[in-house]
Amino acid sequence: MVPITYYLLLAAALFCMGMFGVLVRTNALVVFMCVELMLNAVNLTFLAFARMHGNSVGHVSAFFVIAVAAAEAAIGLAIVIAVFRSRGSVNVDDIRTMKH
Amino acid sequence: MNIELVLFGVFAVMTLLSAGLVITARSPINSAMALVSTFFFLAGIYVLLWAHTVAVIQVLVYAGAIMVLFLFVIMLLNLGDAPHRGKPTVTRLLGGASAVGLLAVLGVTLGRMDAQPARLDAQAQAAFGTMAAIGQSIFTTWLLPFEAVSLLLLVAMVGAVVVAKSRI
Amino acid sequence: MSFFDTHLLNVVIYLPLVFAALVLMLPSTEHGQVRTITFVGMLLDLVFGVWAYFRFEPSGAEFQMEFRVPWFQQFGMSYHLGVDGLAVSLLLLTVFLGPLVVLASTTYIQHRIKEFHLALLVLQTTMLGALASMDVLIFYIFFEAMLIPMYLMVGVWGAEDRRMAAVKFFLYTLVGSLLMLVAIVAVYFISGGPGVRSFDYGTLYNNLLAANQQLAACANGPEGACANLLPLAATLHTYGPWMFAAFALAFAIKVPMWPVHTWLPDAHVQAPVAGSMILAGVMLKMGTYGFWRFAIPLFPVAAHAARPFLAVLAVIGIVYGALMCLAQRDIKKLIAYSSVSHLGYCMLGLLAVTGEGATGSAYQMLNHGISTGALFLLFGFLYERRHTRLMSDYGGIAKVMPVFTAAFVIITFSSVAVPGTNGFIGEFLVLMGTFKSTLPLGFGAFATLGVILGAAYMLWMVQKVFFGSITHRENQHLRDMNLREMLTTAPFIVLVAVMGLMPQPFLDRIAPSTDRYVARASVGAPGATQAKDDQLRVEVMSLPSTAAAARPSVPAAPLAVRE
Amino acid sequence: MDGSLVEFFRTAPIPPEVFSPSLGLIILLPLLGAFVCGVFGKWLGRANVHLVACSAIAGAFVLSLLAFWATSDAAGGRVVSMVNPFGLERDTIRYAIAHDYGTWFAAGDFRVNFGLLVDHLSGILLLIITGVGFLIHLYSTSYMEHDDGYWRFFAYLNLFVAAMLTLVMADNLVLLFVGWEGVGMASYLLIGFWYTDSAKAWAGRKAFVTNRIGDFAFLIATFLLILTVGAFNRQADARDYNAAGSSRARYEQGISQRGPVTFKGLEKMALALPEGTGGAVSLATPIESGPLAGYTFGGVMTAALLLFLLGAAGKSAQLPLYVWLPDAMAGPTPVSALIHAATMVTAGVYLFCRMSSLLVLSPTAMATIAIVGALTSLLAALIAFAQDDIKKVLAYSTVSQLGIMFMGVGMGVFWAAAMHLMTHAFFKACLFLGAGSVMHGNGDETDIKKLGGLWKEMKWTHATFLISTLAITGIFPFMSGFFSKDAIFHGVHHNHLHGLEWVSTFVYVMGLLITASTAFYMSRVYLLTFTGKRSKEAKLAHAHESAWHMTLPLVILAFLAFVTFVYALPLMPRTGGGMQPVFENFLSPVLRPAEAVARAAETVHLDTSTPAVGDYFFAWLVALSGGAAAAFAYLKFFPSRVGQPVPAFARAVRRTAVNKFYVDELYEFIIIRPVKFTAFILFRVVDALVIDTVLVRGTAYVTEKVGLGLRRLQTGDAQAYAAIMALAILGGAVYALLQVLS
Repeated sequence: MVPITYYLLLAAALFCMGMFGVLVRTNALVVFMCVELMLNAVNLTFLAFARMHGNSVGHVSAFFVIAVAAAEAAIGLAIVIAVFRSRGSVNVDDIRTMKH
Repeated sequence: MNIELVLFGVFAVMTLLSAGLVITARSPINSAMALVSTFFFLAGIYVLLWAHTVAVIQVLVYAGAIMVLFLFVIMLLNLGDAPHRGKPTVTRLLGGASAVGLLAVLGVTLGRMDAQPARLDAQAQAAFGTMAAIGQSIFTTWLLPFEAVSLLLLVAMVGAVVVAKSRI
Repeated sequence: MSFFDTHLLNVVIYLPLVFAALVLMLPSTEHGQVRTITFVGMLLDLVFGVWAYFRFEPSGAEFQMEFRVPWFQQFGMSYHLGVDGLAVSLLLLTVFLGPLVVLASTTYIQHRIKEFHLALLVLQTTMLGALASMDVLIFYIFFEAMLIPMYLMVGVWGAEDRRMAAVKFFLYTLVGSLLMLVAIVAVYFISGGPGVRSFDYGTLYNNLLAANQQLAACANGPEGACANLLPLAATLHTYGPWMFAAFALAFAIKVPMWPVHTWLPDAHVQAPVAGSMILAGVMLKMGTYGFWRFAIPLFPVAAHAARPFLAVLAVIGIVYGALMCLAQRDIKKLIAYSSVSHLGYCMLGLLAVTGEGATGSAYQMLNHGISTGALFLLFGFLYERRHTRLMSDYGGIAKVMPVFTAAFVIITFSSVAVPGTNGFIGEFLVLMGTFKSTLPLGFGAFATLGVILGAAYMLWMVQKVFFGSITHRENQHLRDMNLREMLTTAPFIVLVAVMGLMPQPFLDRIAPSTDRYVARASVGAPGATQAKDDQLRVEVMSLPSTAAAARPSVPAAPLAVRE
Repeated sequence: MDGSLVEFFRTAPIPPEVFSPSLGLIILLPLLGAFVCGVFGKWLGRANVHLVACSAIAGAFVLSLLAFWATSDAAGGRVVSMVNPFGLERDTIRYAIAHDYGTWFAAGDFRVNFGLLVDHLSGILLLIITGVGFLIHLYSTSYMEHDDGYWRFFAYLNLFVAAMLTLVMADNLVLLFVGWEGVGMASYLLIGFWYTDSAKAWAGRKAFVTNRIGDFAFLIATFLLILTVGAFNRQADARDYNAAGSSRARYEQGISQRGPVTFKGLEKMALALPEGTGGAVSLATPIESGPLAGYTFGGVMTAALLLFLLGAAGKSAQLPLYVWLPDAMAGPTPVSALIHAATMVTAGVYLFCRMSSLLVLSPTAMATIAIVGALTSLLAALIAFAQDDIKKVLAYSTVSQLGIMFMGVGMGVFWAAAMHLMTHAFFKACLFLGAGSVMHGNGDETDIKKLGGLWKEMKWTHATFLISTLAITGIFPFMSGFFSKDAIFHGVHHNHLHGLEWVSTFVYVMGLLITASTAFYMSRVYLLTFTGKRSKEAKLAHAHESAWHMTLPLVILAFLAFVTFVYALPLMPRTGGGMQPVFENFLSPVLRPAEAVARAAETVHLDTSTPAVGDYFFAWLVALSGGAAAAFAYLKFFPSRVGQPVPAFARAVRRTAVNKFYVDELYEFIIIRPVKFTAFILFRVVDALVIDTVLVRGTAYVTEKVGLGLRRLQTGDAQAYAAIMALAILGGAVYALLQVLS
């Protein structure tokens, strides 16, 4: 029997790595992938708790999260393409037009 | 020292490794590939958590659909290696630090808790995490959110087309 | 129990709104019809207003012609109208100005005529509503709503830099009244527990009364008195001054007292004649009325503490305003500053907290409405002819406009309080009240200086504008007042004489509320002979029981949980 | 004379009780006239306006005559009398009729009534105002015949008369103040009558504002009296009320019904205040409660009276406020005659006679009044020496004469002051009208240097002017002026203010000086104007005598100026032996309380001796010397010196005098300029700069700048925002953790 704590620790680590990537990487695509990482960390937490309580609502949540992730990826990537069209770069440093 | 723990250890280590690769790889392609592997190992961990269905969906949707989408985009934009790793600005340092700090905090917190999986009787165990059980609750209890999500996906699809189109 | 026994005030208040609806239906090209309809509406309103004034029984209950129905009961509100002596007098003043304002604008306003008259009618309703509302929140709503039409009037139909003036006027007044809103809500919550508390003036006052009395005993009494205060009294002890400050600031800006008066000259200078008349005639009185009705009675102790300070401001206002007038070149500005001086008298009379002072102050409010309103009206006529406000552009026009000059001089005498005109009564009573009050004699003496300066600047202005030989060719062929203008001016002159020679009918209606005001204000004063509760307590009609049964007045959760 | 005639004169044609309710008509008639002339005058036309105006005044005169008659009614030995509302029932006011038209306004525990009172004092003034007023209206019909503003003129004139009558008949201070300001307003309108000449309009404004300074003091004094009455009511005890012939109940009833500032009520308080009464309240008693707490009754009384003095100085053109009167000559001459000589300017004297009983409570105040009067009188006389404008000379002589009246009032010779008021009204009106006639006949020439030799051409004017001059100077005795003035100086000489004995001597000496100088400058005016030969610079070669409208009033006034000396003769028996002047006896009902107070309070010693022949002779000599000096100077000295250079010091002196000792300039520099400057500075610095710019716009400015500053945070760097979010999360987590751990 693996203690749920391990899973949670794993999820935490995963989440923080994702976060790290989001905050540090400059390539918009990579940032997106890191976001996916974070989402997965959350999923993992859901499932861990589901297992912990022997209750499958966590699975449903995970399912929804995946669906939302799909939508998010679609839109996000579309935006990336649009941005790339207009600026020829996907570097977040170059995309800061929404300032004062 | 049972097999389950070993499997968990292997999967966990591999997950973390490939995740690390995701955030460190210079070229987006590598990151993407690393991410795929991360997903696979995670799917494994899901299985250890008796979440077969989700594991399957994970492989299908994520590794299958989403990542393919990513790869398409990357190739479409044919981005080579990032010429430079983003110069370490204050915000980046802060962000990284806070991520690490958060990890530490979470680590401490989780380290203090001892959570064990629920003990289930055989019949419940048999039903747990099966497609049937999940489908059951999705289509009864969570029907409305489910429909909402389907709508969301539709909207996302249309939106993606509209946003990404050069001209129709 | 006829319709008018219960609904007279409603009629007076909403009649202009009804006519506004009529005007709204007219095509905006039909100027004549728009004007006529508005005028008729105002006239009708005047009739009802006068009726209400005469229905008011000086010896009767404090608030009369009350009308109250449940409204938002879960917030402790109710739609509650009623007038006391002061309110009904100011109400009379308002309806009196109504038609004259319309007449005054017939040629002055040349564009967006329909909108202008709509604004006038709406403004009338809001002012009347503010005067007659017995529910603090409804008062506040009307009090704020007043700003909008006036803002438009200054900003759309004003003179050259009207926008600046309009914005200044709006923000200036808004600052104060928003603070007041906070204070209103606060006092509502401290005034009692769930179910008891209410926005109704009567309930609010009666709830605070006991605490105020105890607090007064504590503030002025021996050391021991402050022990074991009621919880409410304790709250008032801590927060009362702040709430009073919020109310006082709101009304002080409206009055306007020195040093928050600087919006007035700009607003007056830029406003069209109608705007100036209403602004001077009625809106400024909202400030003094607020002090009289809300700020001072609700927080007598804090008011008593702040009294010397406010009185000093009032005296400064009197002398300072007068001095300002001596430094003006712009006639409208001069009149505006003279308002600052006159309103200083009103405030001083209020703060004297003597029967004479308060009566004089109330009477001075009416006087100022008439004399200054008339001054703005008359100057409006002049401005229509010459389109300049500088004294130096006039001079010697008495030769070409004798009737106009006569009217203007008469009003001037009323404004400098020559005995026999209405101004004298008010000023005399205010000054005597100040001398009789517990304020040091110096206040009265300095305030009396205004008598000298008043004559100095008004006659100086008259001199510059009317006397001497004609210095500008443009002035040589000014035509004298026409019939319409005479008809507009006549009521003012008649009133000046009537109110100067037979003030008693007016004073009789003011007197009862004066006594009550003095009693309530002197709750906070140490030596003052404490009046009996039955004179202090505000007796108002309670909600119709049927409605009360229909909906239990226990507030709903969001407010109840706050305690 | 035989009894039936006496009986006739002692029986009023209309019994007092019947007449008194219609006292108000005396005021209403001129008011109505003013209204009609003012509103419809233009359409009525000249003749009708004259008719309306004159008949209004004539009617008022007739009514005044009836009222006056009623006040002396003693039909069947029963003297007319009324119950004093402030005294006990048995305490009655004799020789007076009154009527109360009810409340004017009442607030708190204060009230003012439309209460009219006519006693011998106000009766005399009624006759003067309406009588002289009528004559001057008549005169004006001819004098203003070429002016288009005639209807305004008569409206104003009627308005003035109405106000003046109100002033005189008022039975309380506030109503008196109505008249007080009313006459000021009317005089403002009349001085500025020819408003197209802005100098004249300025003169009007100057008069009004100067008067306002007085009114300011008057108001404060009134308030002080109100407070004093209140304090008196709180503190007085039965003995005080007894001494005043009243009782608490009656007194308070009187106050609640008639108001606190009724003259009769004040009189009662004055009677109760002296130490002699042995009551709880005396002049030295400190006031216990109220705003005046700590001050003594005597002190407050003195302060109030000094303030009244300032008020009276404003109205009656005394130091320091006399400056407006000379400029007031800008108005039409009849106005100068009526307002600025006969009636309005004497209001101050009337006020003090009215309040004589209060006045005698404060020697300080009395001394101040007397000295102010003396100084004013002398100063005005000196200025009059050098004036060449005939109206200016008369104006300054008016100021001087008023000063004499003030001396009389100040030293407690009220009857003489009142009498001088009357005689002065006659001869000074006559002089002014004469001057007007001269101007009328000489193309509005006012410079006496450019007149001369008129005695042939304007016989009537000359004769009447001569009589009046003699009357005012007293060069020829048996003229009203001589006697009234001498009565004042005699009283001044023999009355004593306790603690201030030196004053009487001082004032007396001043008085002699003034007599001499009056004689000098008046003779000068007369000689230069009427005698000698016609000056070269005269506008018209030959002056023409004025129409009968103008000469008739002159004759009547001259006649009155002559005969009224009879009143000064000691013909009436004094109560308690001896004889007393008719006028003193006549006013005694009014002044008795004052005497009583003076006796009880021992503040003033009122002498009742009558001048001996020697005194008269001395006074005559003094006057004569002045006249002789003038005659010598202007008939011999200067004519012989024509063309010779005048010594420098003489020129300097003359220049100073001509420029009225630069008093106007002084005021300009120490008062008017500073006030205007302060106003300007306040407006520019405090109002425009500090409040409006710094505070108001400053707030807006700061808000805007802060907003601009905060905008900088919006870098648009998504990662930065995310980093901040992350930090926040971290912070939250740490906090939660610490909470858990501790």
